[in-house]
Amino acid sequence: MVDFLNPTGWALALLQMLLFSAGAPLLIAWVKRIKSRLQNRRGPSLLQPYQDLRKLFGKEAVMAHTASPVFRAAPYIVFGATLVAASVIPLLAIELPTTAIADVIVLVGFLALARFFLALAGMDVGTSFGGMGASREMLISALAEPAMLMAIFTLTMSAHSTNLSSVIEHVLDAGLLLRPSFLFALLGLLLVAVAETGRIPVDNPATHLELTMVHEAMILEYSGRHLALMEWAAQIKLMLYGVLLSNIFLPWGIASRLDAGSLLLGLVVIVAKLAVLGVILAVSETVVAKMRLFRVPAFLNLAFMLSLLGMLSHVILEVGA
Amino acid sequence: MNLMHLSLLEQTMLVLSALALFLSFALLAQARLTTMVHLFAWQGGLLALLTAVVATVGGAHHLYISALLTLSLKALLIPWMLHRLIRRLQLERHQERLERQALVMMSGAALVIFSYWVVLPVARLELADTRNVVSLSLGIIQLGMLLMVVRRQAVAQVIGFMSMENGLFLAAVAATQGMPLVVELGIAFDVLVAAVLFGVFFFHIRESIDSLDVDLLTRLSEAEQEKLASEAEGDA
Amino acid sequence: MNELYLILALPAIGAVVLGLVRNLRMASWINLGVSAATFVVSVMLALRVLEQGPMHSDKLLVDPFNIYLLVLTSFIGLTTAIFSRPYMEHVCHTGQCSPQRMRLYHSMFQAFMFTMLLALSTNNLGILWVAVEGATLATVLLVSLYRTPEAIEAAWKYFILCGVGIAQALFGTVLLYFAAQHVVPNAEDGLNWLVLYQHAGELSPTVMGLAFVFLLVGYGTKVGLVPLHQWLPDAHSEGPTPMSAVLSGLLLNVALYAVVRIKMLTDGALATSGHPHMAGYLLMGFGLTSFLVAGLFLHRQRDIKRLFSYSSIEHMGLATFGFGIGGPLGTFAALLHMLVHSITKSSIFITVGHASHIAGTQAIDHIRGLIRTQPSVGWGLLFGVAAIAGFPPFGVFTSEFLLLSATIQSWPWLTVSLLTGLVIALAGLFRHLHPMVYGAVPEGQTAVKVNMIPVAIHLLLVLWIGLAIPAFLANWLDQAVQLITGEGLL
Amino acid sequence: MNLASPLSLAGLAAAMALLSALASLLTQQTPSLMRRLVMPALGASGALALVGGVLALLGGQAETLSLPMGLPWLHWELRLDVLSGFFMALIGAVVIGVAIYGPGYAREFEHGNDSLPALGGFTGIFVAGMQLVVLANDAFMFMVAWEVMSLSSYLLVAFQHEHAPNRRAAFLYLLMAHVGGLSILLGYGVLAGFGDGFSFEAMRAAQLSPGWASVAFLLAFVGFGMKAGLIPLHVWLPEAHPVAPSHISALMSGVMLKVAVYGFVRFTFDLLGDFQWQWGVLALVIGAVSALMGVLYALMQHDLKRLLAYHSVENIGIIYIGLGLSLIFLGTGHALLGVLGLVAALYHTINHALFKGLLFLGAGAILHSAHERDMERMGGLLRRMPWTGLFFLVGCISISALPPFNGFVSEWLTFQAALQAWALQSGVLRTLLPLAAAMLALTGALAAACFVKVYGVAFLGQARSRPVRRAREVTLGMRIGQGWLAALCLALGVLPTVVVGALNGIPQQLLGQGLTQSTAHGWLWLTPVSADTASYSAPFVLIGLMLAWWLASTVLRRGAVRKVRRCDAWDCGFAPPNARMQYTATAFAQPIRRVFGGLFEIEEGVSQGEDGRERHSLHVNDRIWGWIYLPIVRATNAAARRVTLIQSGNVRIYLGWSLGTLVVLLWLIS
Repeated sequence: MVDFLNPTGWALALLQMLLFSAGAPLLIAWVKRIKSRLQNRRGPSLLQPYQDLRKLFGKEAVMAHTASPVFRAAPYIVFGATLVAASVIPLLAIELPTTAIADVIVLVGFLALARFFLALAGMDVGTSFGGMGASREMLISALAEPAMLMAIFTLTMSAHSTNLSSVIEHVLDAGLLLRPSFLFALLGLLLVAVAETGRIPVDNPATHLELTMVHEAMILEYSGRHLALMEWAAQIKLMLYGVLLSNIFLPWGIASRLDAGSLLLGLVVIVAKLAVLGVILAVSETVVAKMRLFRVPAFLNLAFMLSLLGMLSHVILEVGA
Repeated sequence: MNLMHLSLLEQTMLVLSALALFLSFALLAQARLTTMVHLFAWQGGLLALLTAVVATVGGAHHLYISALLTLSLKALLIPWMLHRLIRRLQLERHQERLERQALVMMSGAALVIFSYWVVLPVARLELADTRNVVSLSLGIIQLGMLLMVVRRQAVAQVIGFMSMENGLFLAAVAATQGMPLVVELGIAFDVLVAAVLFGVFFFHIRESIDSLDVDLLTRLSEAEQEKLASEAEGDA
Repeated sequence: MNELYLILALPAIGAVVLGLVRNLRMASWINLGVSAATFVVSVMLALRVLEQGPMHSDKLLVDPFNIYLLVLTSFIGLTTAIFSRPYMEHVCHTGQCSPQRMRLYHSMFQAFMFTMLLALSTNNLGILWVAVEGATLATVLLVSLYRTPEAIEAAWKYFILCGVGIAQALFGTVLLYFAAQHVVPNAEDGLNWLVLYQHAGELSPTVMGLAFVFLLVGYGTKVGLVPLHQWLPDAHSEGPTPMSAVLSGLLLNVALYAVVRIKMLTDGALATSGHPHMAGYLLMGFGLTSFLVAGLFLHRQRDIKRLFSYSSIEHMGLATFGFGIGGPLGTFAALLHMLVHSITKSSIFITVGHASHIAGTQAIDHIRGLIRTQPSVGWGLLFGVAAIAGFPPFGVFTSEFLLLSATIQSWPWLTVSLLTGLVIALAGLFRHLHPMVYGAVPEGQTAVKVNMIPVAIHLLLVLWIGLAIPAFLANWLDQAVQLITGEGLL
Repeated sequence: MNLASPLSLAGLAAAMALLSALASLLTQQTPSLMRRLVMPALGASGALALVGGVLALLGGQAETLSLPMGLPWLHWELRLDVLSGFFMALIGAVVIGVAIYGPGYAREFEHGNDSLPALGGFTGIFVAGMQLVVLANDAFMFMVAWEVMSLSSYLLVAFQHEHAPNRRAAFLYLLMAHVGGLSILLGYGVLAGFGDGFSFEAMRAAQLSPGWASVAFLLAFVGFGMKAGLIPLHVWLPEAHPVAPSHISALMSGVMLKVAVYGFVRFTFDLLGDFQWQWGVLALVIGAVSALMGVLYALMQHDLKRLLAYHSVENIGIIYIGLGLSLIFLGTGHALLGVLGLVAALYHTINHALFKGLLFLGAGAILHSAHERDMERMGGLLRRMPWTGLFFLVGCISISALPPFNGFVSEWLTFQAALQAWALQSGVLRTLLPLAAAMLALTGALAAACFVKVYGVAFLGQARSRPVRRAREVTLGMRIGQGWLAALCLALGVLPTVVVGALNGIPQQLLGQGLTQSTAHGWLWLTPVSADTASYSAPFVLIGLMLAWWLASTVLRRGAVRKVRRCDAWDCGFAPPNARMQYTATAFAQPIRRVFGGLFEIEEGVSQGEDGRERHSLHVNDRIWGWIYLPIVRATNAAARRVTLIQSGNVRIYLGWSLGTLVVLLWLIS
C-alpha cells in the first residue's frame, strides 16, 4: 500500500481537494452555459456561480423560529462530508494516500451521510415542502444506491479491489479493452449520477415549482452562508460524479507518477473530460423532459438492470479476463 | 374334541356352561326387567352348580366354598336386592323393546364366535382339561358388555354388568379351578359393594333426571360444549 | 415389614374412625393427622429400603419401584389433606355439602388412600385387582358428593366404565393365573408377583399375550388412555377438588404401575416368541394416541377442571409412551415423569380449587384477572401451568427432555409427532390460562382465604428436581429402572 | 479456582443477576429498593459480565467449571471460551446501560398496580438466563437456560397485561419461542444421537453423515431463526418487543436476539463442523429477504417501538447475510474469506446490540416523559429533550450505517466479504453474492430513509400533541445510560481495528484461522483481506470530517456576516406553517409504500367517524401472517373440533368404544 509519510502525496490530496471546491462552480456554469446556448439564450457568464456564492456568504443568514441546532449544523456537515468524499477520488493522479483511507464504499458512505443530514435539515423547520423533499430524496437515493453499488461491484470484482487507485490502476494496466461489463456499468452509473445529482429528468435544479421540487425543497428555508454551503456542496457532488465516471471508465491521461509534467497532463485531460461530460449532460437535459416522481423508480430500475447486466456479463463472459 | 372321552361330570360341566351362555342371550333378548332379574338369578345358580361340579371333578375342595358364596350372592342376595329396587322404583311393569333385535342377536353370536376364535390358540395348548369353557366365558363377558351397550335402562345395564361378573367367575372356575381364596373373597366383597352402590345410584339418578334412561345422562359431553362454543363464537 | 403393615393399617383405621366422628373440625384434623402419620412412616420405610434393599413377604412386597410411589402417594395424600381442610370448610359454609356427607368424605378419603397403598404394596396380582376396584368404589361416592345432576352423571359413568374396564382386567388376571398354574411349583401362589417374575420366561406366550391385552384394556381404562378415558374428565371436573387432586395425582399412577408390572411379566414371557416387543408397541400406541388426542381436547374446554384433567390424560399418555419405548432411558424418563406430573398436577388442582372459589364458578369464561385479584393464586396457577407445560427449570422439562432423547435414540421419526403434541398442548393450555390469570379484576370478584403452602411446597419440589435431580432420587429411580428393564442407567 | 479468572467473574455475573431478582421481592414493601438495590445489582452483574467476557475474549483459552446440578450423569458445566466471552461482553455492555437507565424508567411503575417485584425479578432471571445460555457447555443446561430466558422474557412481555394486545403478543411469543426451543432441542438430539450424549465435547466429536448434518443444521436454523426473528419466523417479534417496558425491549432486541445468534454460531461453526455451502446459500437468501422485508415493514410503522422491532428483523438479516457468506466460503474451501464473513457478522452483532439498545432506551425516554409511542403525535422533541435527542441521533446514524459510526464498519466488512465472490468457482454463486450485496445496499439506504423519517418526525419540526409539547428531559441516570451506549457506538466505529483484532480470537478458536492481514498495518488501518484489496482508516476518516467541518465553519465564515436572524419559516411564502401542516410519518413513507406496494397487505379507506367527520384510515399488514400462520391455526381448531366427537356424552357409546378397543386389540394380537 502507498506510503503515508510521503508529503507530496498529501500535498497532492490537498491540492485536488482545493481543485474540486474551486472547479465545481465552473462545471455548473459550463453546463448552464451550454444549455442556454442550446436554447438560443446567451446565458450567464462562467463566473456567475462564484459571484452567487460570494454574495450569499456576504448576506446574513435567516432561520425560522422552529429551526433546531440540526438545521444550523447541517450545511457544515453536508459540505464537509461532500468535500471529504471528493478528496477520496483520484482527480489528477492515482497514487493518493486518501484512497487508502477510504475506498469506494466509504465514498458512498460519505455521500449517504451528507444526504442524511440534508434530508434532516429539510424536515427540521417543519414545513410541508421540506418533508416532501426529504421523503422524495430518500426514496430516490434508496433506489439509486443498489444500482450504483452494483455498477461499482462490477468494476471492483474485475479489479479485485475496492480501492479506487487500484481499480484505476487495474483498468490502465489492462489497456484498452472493450468490456461489455464496463459498458453496462458505465450506463448504469450515468443514470445513477443523473438521479443522485438531481438533474433532469429526475429533478430540476432550476425550478421552485412546488410539486416538482426535490433538492430545492429541502434547502428551501436556507439563506446566507448556509445556503451557499448547500449549493456549493451540490456543485461539488456533481463534479464528483463527473470525475468518478470519467476517471474510472476512461482513466487514460491520469498521472500515475507524481511529477509536474504528468500532473499537468492529468489536469488538462480531466478538464477536457469534464467539459465533454458537461456538454452531454446539457444536451440530454435539453432534449429530455422532467419525469413524474413515480416514473423515477422505473428509471432507476433501468439503471439497476444495466448494472446487473454488467455484473452478469462480467461473470459469464469475462471470467479470468 | 370328542365328548366320548369325557366323563359324565365333565359333560354336565359343558352343558351347564352352554346353558349359562344361552342365558346371556336370553338376557340380551328379554324386555321385562323382572324377568331379566330371574334369568340373572338362574345364571348365578348354574354357575354355583358348575362350580360344585368342577370341585368334584378336580377335587379342589376350596371351590365348594366359592360355590356356596356364588349361590348365596349371585343367585339369591343380589337378585333379591334388584327385585326390591325394582319394586321401590315401580319398575315391575317396565319393558324395553330392543330396536333392531335381530341385529343385536347376530352381533352377539358374532362376538361369541370371535371370542372362540381368540381363545382357540389357548385351548390348543391343551393346558386345561376344561377345553373351551374359557371361550364360552369370554363370550358371556362380551355379551354382558353388549347388553350394557344396547340397553338404555340403568337397571338393565347393571344386570349386564353382573352377568359379566358371572362370565369372569365362570372363566376363573373353568380355567383355573378358581382363584386363590383370598382373591375370591376380595372379588365377592367388591361385587357386593358394587351392587349396593348401584342401588344407591339408581335413586340418585332417579331424583336427578326422574328416569333411569341413561341416554338422558348427557350433560357432560364435549359435544355439548362444542355447541356452546360455536354459540359463543356466533355471539362474538 | 412392620412399617409397611403400619402404612396400610393407618389409613384403614382412619377410614373406620372418621366414619364415626361427627365433629367436622375434628374429623378434618384427624384426617390430616392420619395422612401425616402415613407419610412419616412411609418415609421411614423408604429409608429402610434404601439401605437394606427390597423386602417382601408372601403377601406384601417393597421394592424400589413401588417404594417411591408409596412415598409419593402418602406425600400427596398429606398435602391434599392439608389443602382440603380449609377448602371443604368453605364448601360446607356455602352449603354445597351436608355434614354427614362430610363424614363420608373424610372416611372415604382415607379408604381411598388405603386402597392405593394396598395396590402398590401387595405382592399378589389378584389383591392388586381387588385394591384397584376398591379404589373405584371408594371414590365413586366422592365424585357424586355434591349430588348435582352433573356430579351424579359423572359418578355413574365413572362407575360403569371403570367397572367394565376392571372386569376385563379380572379376566386378564384369570388368564394370567391360568398360565401361571402350569409353571409355578405351587399353584396356590400363581398370582404371587415375585414367583411369577421368577418364572416369567416359562409362561405360555399365547396366554400371556391374551392376558396382557385384557389387563391393558382394564387398567388402561383407569390410566385414562384414549379411547378408554371418557370417564376421567367427568369424574375430575364434578368431584370435590381435593378428590380431583388425588385422582389425577395418584389413581392414574397406580393404574399405570399395575400396567407396568404386567408388562414386565409379558415381556418375560414373550421374550422368546415371534414378537417380543408386543407389549411395548401397544403401550407406545396407546400413549401416543392419548397424548395427541388429549392435547387437541385442551383447545375446546370451557371448564377449568376438565381442562386440567385432559392435561392429566396427556401426561399419562406420555409416561405410558415412555414405558412402551422401554430401555433404561425411556423407563427412567417415564418414572420421573410420573413423579413430577403427579406433584405438579395435584398442586395445579389445589390452585384451581382456590381459583374457582374466588370466581365462584369453574367456567373458564368467568375466571378472570386472578393475578390482580389474588396474586398468590394467580402466580401459583401461572407457574403451575408453566411447569406442567414442560418449561424449565421445572422438573417436567427434565423428564420430557429425557423422554425425547430416548425417542430420538430408538424412534427418531416419532419425535416429530411428540413435539407437535407438546406444542398443541401448550397452545391449548395457555390460550385458556391467559385470560384467567391476566387482565384487570372483573366485577364482584374478591380474594378468599386460601392456603397456598402445599402449592408452594409442590412447586419448589418440582423446581428442585428440575434444577438438580438429588442423588438419592436418582439412585432410587435407577434401581427401579434396573428392576424393570434389567439394566441400570447410572 | 481464583476469583479473578474470567469464568468465575462470569459466574458471579449470573449470580448477581439472580441476586437482583431475589432482592426485587422486597420492593413490594419498599419500592425505593428498586433504585437502591435491584438495579445496582443488575449493573454489577453487567459489569462483571463485561470484564469477564473481555478477559476471556483476549485471553483466548477456554476454562470450564462443573456445577452439581442437572442430571445425575450429566452435570451442568459452565464453559467460557472466546466465543462465549465475546457474547458475555456484549450482554454486559448493554445490561450496564439498562441498569443505569432502569431506575429512572421504573419509577413510573412504583405507583399504579403493576408489580415491581415481578418487573425486577423477571428482569434479573432474564439476564441470568441469557448469561447462562452463553456459558452452557452441554445441551441440557443450554436448553434449560434457553427456556428460562424465553419464559422470563415472556412474563416481561405480559408485564402490563391489562391491555389485550399485550396478552395476545405474549401468547404468540410464548408459543413460537416454544416451537423454536423444541426445534433446537431436536437439533441437539440429532447431534447427540451420533455422538454419545449431550455434552458439547461429545457433539464436537460426533461424525454425521452429510444428510443428517443438513437435518441438524435445518433444525438449528429454524429454532434459532425463530428466536432471532428471521422472516418468515419473525411474526412474534414486532408484537412482543414493543409491549414490554422499554428497557426490557432494549434487552430483548439488543441482547436476546444476539443470544440466538450465539446459539446458531455455536451450533453450526463449533459443534456441527464440516460445512456445506448449500447451508450458506440458505442463510444468505433468508438473511437478505429478512433484511429487506424488515426495513420495508419498519418504514410502514408509525409506532416508534414497533418500528424499532422491525429494524431488529432487518439487522438480524444483515448478520445472517454475513454468516451465510462465511458458510459459503468455508463450504467451498476459502477459509480466510469464511473468517472474514464470520467476523463481519459478529461485528454487526455487537453493533446492533449497542445501537438498538440505545434506540430503545431513547424510545423509552420519550415514552417516559411524553407518554407517547405514536410518532404521528410527536415532533420537536429535540429542543425539549436535547440530550436524548443527541444520543438518539447517534443511534440513528449508527443504524443507518453512516461513517464514522459503528454500523458502517460492519456493513463495510460484509460488503468486503461479498465482494470476494470472484474467488468462487461456481458462476451462480459468483452472481448470487453481489446480488445479496445489492440487497444489502438497498436495505442500508432504506434504513437511512426510515431513520430520517423517525428523527425528522419525532425530534424535529413542531410538537403535534399537547403531552409532547409538555415533554421534559429525563433523569440524569436515564441520560447516562443512553450516553454510555452512544459512546460505545462511536468508539466501535472509530476503532474497528482494535475490535477486529479482538474478534480474531473467535475464528482462531472455531476454525483455526484468523484474519492474518486485517491489522497488519497497525491500529490505524483496517485491511480485512490485504492492503491493496481494500483498506479503511476510521480514525483518519473522523479526522478528515472534523477537518472539513472546521474548514467550512471557520475559514469560510471569515468575512461573512456572523449573526443569524430568526423569523417565521418562509415555506415559499405560504401562510406560516403550523404543526398540522408538517409532513407526517405516513406521508413520508407514502412514496416507498407505493413503490413496494406489492409486498404489503394495505387496507386504505375513508370512514365516517362518530363525530360525522370523514377519517382516512390506513393499515399496512404483514402478508406472512395470512400466508403461513392462519392456516395452521385453522387446522388446529378444526382438528380439535373433530376430536371432541369422541366425548359424545352417552355412556353406552363409551362402552361401545371400550368393547371396540378390546375387540380390535384381540384381533391385532391373534
